[in-house]
Amino acid sequence: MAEPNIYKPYLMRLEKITEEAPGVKTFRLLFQNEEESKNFSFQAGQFGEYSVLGEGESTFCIASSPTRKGYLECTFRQMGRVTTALANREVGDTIAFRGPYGNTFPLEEWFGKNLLYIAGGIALPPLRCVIWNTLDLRDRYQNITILYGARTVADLVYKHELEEWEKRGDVKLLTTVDPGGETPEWKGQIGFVPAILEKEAPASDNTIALVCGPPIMIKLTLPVLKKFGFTPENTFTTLENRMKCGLGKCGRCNVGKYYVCKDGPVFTLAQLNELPPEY
Amino acid sequence: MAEAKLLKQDSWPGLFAKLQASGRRILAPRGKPGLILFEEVSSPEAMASKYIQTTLSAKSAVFPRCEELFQYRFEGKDVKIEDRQLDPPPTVIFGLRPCDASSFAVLNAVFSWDYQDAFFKSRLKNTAVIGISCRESDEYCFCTSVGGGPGDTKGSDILLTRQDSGDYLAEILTAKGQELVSLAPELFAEAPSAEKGKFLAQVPAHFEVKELSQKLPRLFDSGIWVEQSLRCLGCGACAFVCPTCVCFDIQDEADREAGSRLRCWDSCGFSLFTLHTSGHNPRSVQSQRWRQRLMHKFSYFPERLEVLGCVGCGRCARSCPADMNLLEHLQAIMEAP
Amino acid sequence: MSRIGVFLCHCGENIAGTVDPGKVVEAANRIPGVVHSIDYKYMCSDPGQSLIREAIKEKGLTGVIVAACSPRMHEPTFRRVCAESGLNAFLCEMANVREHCSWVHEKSELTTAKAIDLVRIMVEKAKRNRPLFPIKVPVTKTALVLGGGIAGIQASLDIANAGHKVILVERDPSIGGHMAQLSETFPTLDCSQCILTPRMVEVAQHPNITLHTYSELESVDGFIGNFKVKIRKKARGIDEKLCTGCGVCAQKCPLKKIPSEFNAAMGMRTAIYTPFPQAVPNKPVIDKKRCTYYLKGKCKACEKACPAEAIRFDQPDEIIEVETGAIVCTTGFEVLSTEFFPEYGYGKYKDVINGLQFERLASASGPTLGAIRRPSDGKEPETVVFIACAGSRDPAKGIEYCSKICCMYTAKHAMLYKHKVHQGTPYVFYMDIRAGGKMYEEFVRRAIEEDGVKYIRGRVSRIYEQDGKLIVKGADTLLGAQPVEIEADLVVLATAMVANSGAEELAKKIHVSYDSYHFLAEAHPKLRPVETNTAGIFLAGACQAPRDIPETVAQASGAASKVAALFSADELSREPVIAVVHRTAPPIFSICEGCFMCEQACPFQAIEREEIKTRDGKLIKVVAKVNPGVCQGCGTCVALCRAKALDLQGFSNEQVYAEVMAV
Amino acid sequence: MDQLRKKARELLESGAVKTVIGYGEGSGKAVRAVFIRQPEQTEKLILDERCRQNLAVYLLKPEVKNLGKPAVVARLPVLRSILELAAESQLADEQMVILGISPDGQLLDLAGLKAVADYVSAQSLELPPPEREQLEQIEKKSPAERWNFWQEEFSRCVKCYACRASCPLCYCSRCAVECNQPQWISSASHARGNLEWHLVRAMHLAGRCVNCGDCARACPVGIPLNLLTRKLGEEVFKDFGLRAGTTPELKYALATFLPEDQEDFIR
Repeated sequence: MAEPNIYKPYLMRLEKITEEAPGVKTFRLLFQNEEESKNFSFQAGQFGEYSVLGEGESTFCIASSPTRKGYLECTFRQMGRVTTALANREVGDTIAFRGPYGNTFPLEEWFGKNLLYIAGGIALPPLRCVIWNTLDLRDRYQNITILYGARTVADLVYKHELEEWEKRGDVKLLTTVDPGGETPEWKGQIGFVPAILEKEAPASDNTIALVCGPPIMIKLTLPVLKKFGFTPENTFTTLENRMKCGLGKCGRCNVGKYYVCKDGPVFTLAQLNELPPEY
Repeated sequence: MAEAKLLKQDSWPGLFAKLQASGRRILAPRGKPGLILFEEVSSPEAMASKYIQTTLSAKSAVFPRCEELFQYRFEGKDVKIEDRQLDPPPTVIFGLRPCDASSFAVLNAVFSWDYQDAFFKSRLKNTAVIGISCRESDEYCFCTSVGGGPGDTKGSDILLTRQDSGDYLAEILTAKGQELVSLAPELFAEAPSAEKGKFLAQVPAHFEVKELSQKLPRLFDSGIWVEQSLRCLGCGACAFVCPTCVCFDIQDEADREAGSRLRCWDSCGFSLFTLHTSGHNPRSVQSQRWRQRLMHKFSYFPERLEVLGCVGCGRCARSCPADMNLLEHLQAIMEAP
Repeated sequence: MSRIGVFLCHCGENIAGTVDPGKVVEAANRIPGVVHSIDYKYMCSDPGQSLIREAIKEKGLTGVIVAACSPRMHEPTFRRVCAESGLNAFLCEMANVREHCSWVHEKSELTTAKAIDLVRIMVEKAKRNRPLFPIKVPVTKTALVLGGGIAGIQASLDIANAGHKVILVERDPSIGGHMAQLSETFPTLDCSQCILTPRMVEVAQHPNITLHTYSELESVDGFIGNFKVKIRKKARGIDEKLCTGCGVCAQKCPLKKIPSEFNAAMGMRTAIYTPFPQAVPNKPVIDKKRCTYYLKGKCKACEKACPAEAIRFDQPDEIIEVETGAIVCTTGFEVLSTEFFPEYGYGKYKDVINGLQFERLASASGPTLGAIRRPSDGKEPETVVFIACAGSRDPAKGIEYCSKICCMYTAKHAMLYKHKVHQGTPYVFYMDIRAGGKMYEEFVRRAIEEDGVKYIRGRVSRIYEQDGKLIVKGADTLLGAQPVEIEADLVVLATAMVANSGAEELAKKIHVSYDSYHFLAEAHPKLRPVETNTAGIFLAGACQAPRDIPETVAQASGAASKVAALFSADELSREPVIAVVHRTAPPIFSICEGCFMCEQACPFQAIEREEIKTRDGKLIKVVAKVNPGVCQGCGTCVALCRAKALDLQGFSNEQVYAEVMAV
Repeated sequence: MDQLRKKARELLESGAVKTVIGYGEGSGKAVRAVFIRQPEQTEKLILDERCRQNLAVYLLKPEVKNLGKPAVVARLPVLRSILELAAESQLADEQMVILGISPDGQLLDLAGLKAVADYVSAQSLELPPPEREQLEQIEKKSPAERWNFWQEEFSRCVKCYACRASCPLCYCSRCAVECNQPQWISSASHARGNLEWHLVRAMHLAGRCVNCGDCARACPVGIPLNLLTRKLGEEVFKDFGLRAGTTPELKYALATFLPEDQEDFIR
């Protein structure tokens, strides 16, 4: 074959496992091949195909920031065959990775703007990448606000990082859990994300909103953003259609003429409004 | 480029022999009426003599229904990937209909619009097409409605058209075609100028495909999709016989020592095709999947990849267990408000 | 993230003699997921167990494989070791490298390789183990005892005396069963009724026992600890509360010639009757099939006579619903009908009777008040022929099995006859004498040696009447099959013990399996003799196989002790190796399609139906659900389920698949 | 046919059903399933020798269910499918009106599943001679020949699952081939994957198949799949005396143990 095999993955070494929440883990992966590691680069918002060879591939975003070199991180919930196999790996095991795929958040276009991150449950990982990226370039952005909610305290992911963001003076962090999901020690908010957002009454001037979460959360959050004057062009989210190839070929992730794996996963609300509702 | 020659029918065995002598394998229609498939043949006698269309297309010659992407071996905590060194045999597809011949361009659009699929491309590169024009058609054929025709030369390296005399008008269309001719130049005689059209089947055009492509996006929320797909059983027969359907699945098969990653045909008509692990399914009912199939071929493909995802071969309708007739449905869509 | 420890046991030379432990340990160490591997001479010993305990703690094991013997013996041992060390007991697996490997192969490389395979298979299973927790099922501390013979009486008393409630159901008008019909009992010759009736009274008076006589089991639902039972209390035709048991009604009943069941048709009874004077309860019933009033609409002699005005002709059957935690089935036996021996003339000649009829003749409470009189003319028989094995051990005409008690009761009959008719001559035709039991052989010898019973080894071919005598033709096989002919006045057939005619139906009602003779089947013939395959249902006595009284009583006490053990806790704890129906994400919720073939296939009735509804109560689908209290983890449903919606905890499809793939 | 149209019209006019699932003219010489919802459209209903598709498959389809209560045109195989589906708790009496059709094309008066069961029991369910002959021809082959025959047939399979989609009794929302924990059956259409798929499907239909033949008719590459399930159906009948689709009560031979069951397969 004259051309490289686009389906052939990189071999990664599982370096570190973090238990985030029940059934949710973060893997830190290192390239086994020095050369590949040097040549590899990605941008915030991109995703990859992770696999345990013999079990199949699964699609997740790259959850670490491109500013943190030398490794990749992904966060996943144990659900199906591949994620179960992944969850059973241990430090030192080989994980295969293909990527990076897809488009990216236009971070440079946002220089000088305020950023409002809104995430729910297991949908923080796609934003975590861009959050760290913008925090690592902190002086390029104005106010950064993070609103993150989960069903219960136990379901919150990246607990250590939440603490870290909490302590930083240059980020406003709001964490919330659904009513009934709190523990006696819980010091954050109690309530659903849209309600907390409403209470927070964010200013939309010169502000980009990034929303990731379960469909119901997004559905109820968008009207709140609209109410506070966020335009569809300034509201971003990521789509998570089922994928197999990630290369714009296999036909799974198509939404209208778009391939989520190529044209996404990052979309503005304005773009989404143009798409058939098949995501 | 095109150059017309004459190929006598009794030259076929000689041509086959030369092609094989050059190390090429020949795929040609074989079988009995109702079940004709492209298979490797060694002589023209083995070919099916009379067929309007083969049951399956020749798609698998360039896009096998199950292809190994690479192999791997487990060694403790390490895995060794053994990349696939694909060296596809030089192949001549003989007797392909013009509609099928034009389908390779559709597949190519998908496999090389962005990332380049080396598997497909190396196979395509090693494949030459000697097409045969259609003197007959049936009520399922609608190539002329989708920009093709019974004597259309697109996609063929050589296109043969049988004349009333029984000899074939050979249009040598590409460098690959020239190369084939050069293997047996003595078999290709000078052609008297002949009006090819009178030897071709009459396939009426039923609609204007550009108009269809423009109209489709407006019909996204139409009730027509539910109405048309009520009897659709949700099987993949249409997709799997289709020369341009390209959806696939990636699967691992391994034992404890080694395994391989496979790419297998799939169909957007299957209910689990787009199912998320969470249980959410963007196209959860058959009407949505039917809409996707048509939209993909007649709207999304032209808009995005500038090819039409249909060549009018009519196989989907012929093989459908529920008599889903694509042409009829497209006509209905053209008439829909 | 498995951290598996492999512990290879030498079992002395049993395993180490043919398998190379060093190689197995080394290979196990290389299996992905194994973090610790060690061998020891006796892993089940205290030091061996300590090795496991320490490794669990020090290496943080998530799974333990003990490569040793069959799990039958020591799985509980090693599971306990794990549990004590803080590892869920169900994360412990055994690889059977003894029975499956070292014992069945020669010492060779291949044997060691196989042992390694067996270990690897279990490692793959163990990697996919999930902690399981015993299932708690509440227990209704009431036992249902079916059948009021000696087994039912003994079981009821034992359970009641242990402090638990008992509901005793008896089909006949009185409890007592066959034992009440017997005269004296072998080998002590004490009076059957004398030892039985005090217990019958005790049952009647016990505060923990509710007695339903003249009642039958209607249906059983539910499961161990939680059975829901329906009992049909048949109409006696009298108000039991008012009836004083004075007996005037029976005296006044004009129908006097009804063969008495209690007396095995050797005596007569009336249409309204109490089966025998010591009946418990001492209340009559009206035989509706015979009573003139029921048949013809007039008579009512008893109603007129009853001083308590207790007769109720229009009384309906009553259905009683009770909840019980355990069921003891003690439904007893029947005597084989003798019609299949036409050559013996039973039914044709009045003086050919069966063993039970002889009991009534010999009984002091019987129709002859204990005098041996032949039925035809009431004369004292001078010669009596007893035929043992009349139907038993006869695959051709009777039943294949040995009825077990006939040798003994025949010896007893002959002895009783001799005691009552001193000048009489008892003959016994026998095949061979089976007298295994405490003082049994001595008893038979006493009959032969002290009482002069003439034992002839051989079979009787024919009996016919001639001049008022019964000519018994047979052969004496000890004398070279010499023909024997005896002129007898009375012939007693030691007929076989068979299962009740309704045993099959009963077995289906209580979901207990039965053998080809329709005797109810125990869970294990040796180790679980009073349990059945349905948890919470126990057996005792002759409903299971032919038994004599001591065995029956011992079994009844055994069953009662099982019930008492079951009732000793408020909840019962069961192994969590049960089937479960997978749930998936909405909108499917479950890949179970609700075909309910599993319901039909489940031998334990553990499959229930569950409705999946939307939040606003709209029915989405009906799917199968496994009742954890009933499921025995047999896996039949799992194998049957086409959609793979069912799985067996601890032996999941994934685990078994992984085991196969590990070979 | 006129009887049928008249009855369909009555049912729609009275509102007793919302749709009539029957046969109408299709493309070319084909017939197709039609879903008549207006009384005046009942003229589109046809009934002739070509009308063989097993319409019972549509009774479980969500989009068809959404149309409202159906009446379904049902020849013997469809009637049997309906009974089998009822036995497997997938259909209930009140969910549909059954327009039973006799072999000579007459409309049968079958009010309810009980009547259907009575009608079906009165029919000969023996294999017709041509079908029996087909089976016998396969059985005549030596095991090696038979193996080669099926290998050859299966080699064409492209895993389009038309056999599954056309079968009313393949109603699982997630088929065994789509269960991947573990992956019981390879979903690839290579030799092993095809063999696994067809054998497992045949076993899943053993004693449930009503022998309508739709799987074989649906197969785009002409694999005579119905021979497999037909054979297993005959085996089940031989050993257990039960035929699928004869009663709305669940009597599945392979889920039952009876002491009188033949056990000559254990020797």
